[in-house]
Amino acid sequence: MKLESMYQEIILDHYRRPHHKGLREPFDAEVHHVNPTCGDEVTLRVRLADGCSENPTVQDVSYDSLGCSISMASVSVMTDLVVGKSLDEATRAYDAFLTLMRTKGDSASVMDEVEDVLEDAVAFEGVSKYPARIKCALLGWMAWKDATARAVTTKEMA
Amino acid sequence: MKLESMYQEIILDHYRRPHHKGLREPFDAEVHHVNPTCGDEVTLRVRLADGCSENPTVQDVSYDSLGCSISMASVSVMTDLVVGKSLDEATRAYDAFLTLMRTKGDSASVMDEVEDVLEDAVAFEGVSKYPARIKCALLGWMAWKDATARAVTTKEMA
Amino acid sequence: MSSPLDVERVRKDFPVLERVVHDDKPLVYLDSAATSQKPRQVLDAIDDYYCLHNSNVHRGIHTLAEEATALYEGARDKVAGFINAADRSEVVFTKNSTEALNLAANVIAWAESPLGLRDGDEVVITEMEHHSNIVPWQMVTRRTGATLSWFGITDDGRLDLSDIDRVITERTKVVSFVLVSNILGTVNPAEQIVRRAREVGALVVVDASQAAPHLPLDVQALGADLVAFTGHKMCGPTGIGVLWGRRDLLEELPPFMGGGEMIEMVTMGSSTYADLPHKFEAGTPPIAQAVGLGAAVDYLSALGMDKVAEHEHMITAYALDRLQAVDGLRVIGPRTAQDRGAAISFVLGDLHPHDVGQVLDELGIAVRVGHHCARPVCQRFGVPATTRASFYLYSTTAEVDALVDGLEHVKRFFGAPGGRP
Amino acid sequence: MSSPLDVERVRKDFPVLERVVHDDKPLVYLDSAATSQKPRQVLDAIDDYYCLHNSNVHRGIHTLAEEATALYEGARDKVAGFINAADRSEVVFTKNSTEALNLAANVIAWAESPLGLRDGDEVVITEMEHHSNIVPWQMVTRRTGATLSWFGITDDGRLDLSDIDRVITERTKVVSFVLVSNILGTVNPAEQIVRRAREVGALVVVDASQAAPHLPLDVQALGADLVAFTGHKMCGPTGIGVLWGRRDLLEELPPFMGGGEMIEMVTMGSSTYADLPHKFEAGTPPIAQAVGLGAAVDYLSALGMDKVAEHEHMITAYALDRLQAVDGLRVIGPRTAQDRGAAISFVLGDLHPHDVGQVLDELGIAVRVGHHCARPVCQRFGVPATTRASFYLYSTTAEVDALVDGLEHVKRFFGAPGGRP
Ligand SMILES: Cc1ncc(COP(=O)(O)O)c(C=O)c1O
Ligand SMILES: Cc1ncc(COP(=O)(O)O)c(C=O)c1O
Repeated sequence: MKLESMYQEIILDHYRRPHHKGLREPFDAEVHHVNPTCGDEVTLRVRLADGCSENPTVQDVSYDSLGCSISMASVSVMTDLVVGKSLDEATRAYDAFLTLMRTKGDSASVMDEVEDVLEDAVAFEGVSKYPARIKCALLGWMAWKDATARAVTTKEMA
Repeated sequence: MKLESMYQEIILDHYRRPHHKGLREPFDAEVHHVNPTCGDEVTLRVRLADGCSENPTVQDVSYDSLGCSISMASVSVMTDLVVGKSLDEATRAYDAFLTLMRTKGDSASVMDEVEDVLEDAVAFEGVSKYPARIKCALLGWMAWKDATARAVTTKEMA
Repeated sequence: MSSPLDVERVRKDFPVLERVVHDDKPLVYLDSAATSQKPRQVLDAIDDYYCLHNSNVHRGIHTLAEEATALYEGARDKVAGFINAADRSEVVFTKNSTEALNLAANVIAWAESPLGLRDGDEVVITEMEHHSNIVPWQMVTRRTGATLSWFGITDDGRLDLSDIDRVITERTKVVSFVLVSNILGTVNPAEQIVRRAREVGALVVVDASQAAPHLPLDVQALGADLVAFTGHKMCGPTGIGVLWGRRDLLEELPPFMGGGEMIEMVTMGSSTYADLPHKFEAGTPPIAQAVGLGAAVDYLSALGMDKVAEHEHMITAYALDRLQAVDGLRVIGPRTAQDRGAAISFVLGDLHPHDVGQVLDELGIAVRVGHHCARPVCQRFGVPATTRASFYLYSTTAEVDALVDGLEHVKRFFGAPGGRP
Repeated sequence: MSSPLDVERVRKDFPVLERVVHDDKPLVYLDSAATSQKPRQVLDAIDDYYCLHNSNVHRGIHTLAEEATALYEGARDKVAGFINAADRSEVVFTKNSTEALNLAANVIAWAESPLGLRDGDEVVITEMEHHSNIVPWQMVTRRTGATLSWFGITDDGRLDLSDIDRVITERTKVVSFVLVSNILGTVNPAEQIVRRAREVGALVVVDASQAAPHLPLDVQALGADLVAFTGHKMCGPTGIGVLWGRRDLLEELPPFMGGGEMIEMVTMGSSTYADLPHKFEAGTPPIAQAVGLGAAVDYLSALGMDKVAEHEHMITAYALDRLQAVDGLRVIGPRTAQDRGAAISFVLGDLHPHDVGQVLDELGIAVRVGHHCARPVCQRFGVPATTRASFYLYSTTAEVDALVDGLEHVKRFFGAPGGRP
């Protein structure tokens, strides 16, 4: 069944038992993103390591989300990939995920490039075949990107 | 040729040598009507007989017009039918002309009714087949009706 | 349960209903509230228009121009007849309901006193409006300084009119409401709202987008001032909508857009405007689309709108029964078929509608998921979105059965790992 | 004179060109500036859309909804490519040019400072605009207190730009002009106008309604801020138009109409708006019509817009020669084919164009008569109306010959009684 290429067991697991869920203190920036076409929502906080490193560690990402299995699982998988990583590494994961989502289901050519970086998140490969769901899969990542940009700015101002 | 049912010789004659043309004094009311779809224009003046008759005589109708053969001929024919007539008679001609224009080329049923009243104006029968030209044929009549209504009001106010 | 329509014959008129999706699944189209499918008769009218008569309208005297004008204006006559307008010039063609409602909101706002909206005036809408009947009023009230207020919704998905006299006040200039909700299915009590609006001298705008396709619509009996609906939901093409308005009101209102067709006389310094309905139809109108809508109206009239309504009522009652027997399913909206249209929103346990819709699609069942452009309703019922099945004249009870079976499959799919197919 | 197009083959694509009128007269369609005919390829795309994929766009996840969305957004890609837009989201679908121009005028007027129109600001247009690029600016300048001024026309039908620095001033906020006149045929010197507008920081709006169908159009090279055109004049269906805008400008401008599709988040109290291009596309868009326009753009691109332009230039030169040899005929507009489109207006002696057009129609020749929605041009040239023959990619020199013969017939028809046929 084609559908199972989207609803991989890994995705359903994250959906049923999301990681890093809940809003926590302290945080440097908080954003609220919505997917206007379907009403998915995520509130997401980012906490970067203190100090003035060019490449700080992503200390925590906490969130509260409402949405479909794809968007919920995606934000959960995302936190696994970025929390505890350096900002550069996390950004690499972000870029890789975007690349994967843009393949329209034809991911063979990029798999080599993204596989190592994305770990569990390669399970979202099948979602890229469903244009209407790509936004769901991206929601959490976009929120993270936005919150991180704000957190960096805040740190720089401080 | 079907076209000749519209461009009757009588119409072309009035077009080439219009009757009552030119703007004259005195007048009780003047109106300017246009056919917005094609730019036909007529400025038309009405003079009713003095006195407070319910049914005054149409003493003069003078006009200046710009337009196609149908609109120019129609206003010319119209003046022949209303100038010197009582307002009631003139209005009867107006009603008959409207009836004729509404037949969509199927005038047989109304011919008996309108023939005597309309004289030369029955030549416009063929125009009623051409929806876009009916407005041309009506332009002068509408202007006359409007100017007359104003003239009557003016007289009543006086 | 028997339908007054010969649905199998009706279905043959709709080419798309022969589609299969996902290789071999026959299409079960339960998304007519979003847009209806089109019968061959409508598609043929459009094709004939382009192949035989295509020309710009009104401004030409050549044969094609006269034919195109007659077809376009003929479509207006058909629509006027369909809604029982007193006068054909009360029918204004727009591109969709949304343009019709924006037109209404803007020209009312711009109008001279006493019509125009001013600081301190009030506009009343409802919490169950489609975004197209919310946002235009937000925009014009913001620009004019008027305030926007609204009726709430009861727990069973009806308008809460208990405080109607406090919501519609002497300062209310406009009351705009949806006749049939696209998300809840509710048919609203127009008479009561119109009566109160009349008492305070407010204009009444009705969004009939989900009414015109499904129920006999008589604008004179309705008693509103302006009524909007959209062609693509009533067997017509996309790109065409209708604003009906009372003639004397339309005459007083200023034009919305300026341009060709809508003028009487233009000089560089100023212009005067054409008579109704052209005053509100700037530019080359959606000619082929009006012709298509005319054919749609003929199609619906030939079936009989009372029969269409009866058929849908039957399907709705059947669907409500069967759906509410599904474990974990909660209908958002009236739970009986009384005063109710054929759009049924629901949530299934705590499954997100996206997931429900996706799995149904895999089975060939097309439902809509999301907020259905009525996000305040979702907020009111505390759900991020709903799944909506909506029926039309070609819908069958077998399709309802397929939906119910599909929902059981959905539950299994997302159930405990062991329960997955 | 040889055409770069295989016109006989092109003509076979257009079903309507097989029409006969008045019993047995083959149609000679010389009214493409009013609306073009449609090739079978476009009609098939529309029919396929309705028969296979019809669904509402964007908000659905079922198969048909995804297909319809892909087709609709695919049409946007095609149009973006056709006009060389830097970004697909700069292409906004409207219902026609007129909506595109009204949208432009209203959102510029409503915009926050420094964009918005205020008392004392100036808008500059030209005397050769179509009413659709005059009336919207009259309406918004009246509402905002801005003033409207314009460039005049020279005797040979060109824009009089001799006083360009006095017409476009430091107070000018918007300059809006037609790229190719629909009545005079003039192709205007965009570069010179854009340069001066840039000097004073004014926005530039271009009405490309008669350019997009006939010439290669590159919005980036043009250097304007907003460009409007209309589908039905470029082999596409009625009911669809385009507003192209620079991305950063469109982002700053407020929305025009409110409703479904154009929102990000709606609450009863207020709303936020979607990203480009959806912010400007309220309501169900003209989906099938966009698909049809996409097919039209494919059709034109396959022929090559440079070849289309060359063909029309050839026909125009031929027609100007032959027409100006007709005794008593006076061309209103440039008398040579240089910087000129394929619409030729003329008057014939003191015969009224209505009469000319009527007699030509009887011969099967479809020309347009009237003021062509550009009444100020008629006033400028002291004529109540003109007769206009306009050519397109399917026009032939034989059709020009038929027109010239027809005009001789017209003269005989209205000539001295003895001279009538
Ligand atoms: C130059 C020009 N501008 C604007 C328009 C308006 O186009 P539409 O009627 O499709 O809105 C036209 C055609 O009618 C035109 O020729
Ligand atoms: C109740 C209601 N109002 C308005 C609309 C808007 O119609 P359209 O999108 O055709 O403008 C719709 C449908 O989308 C609707 O269901």
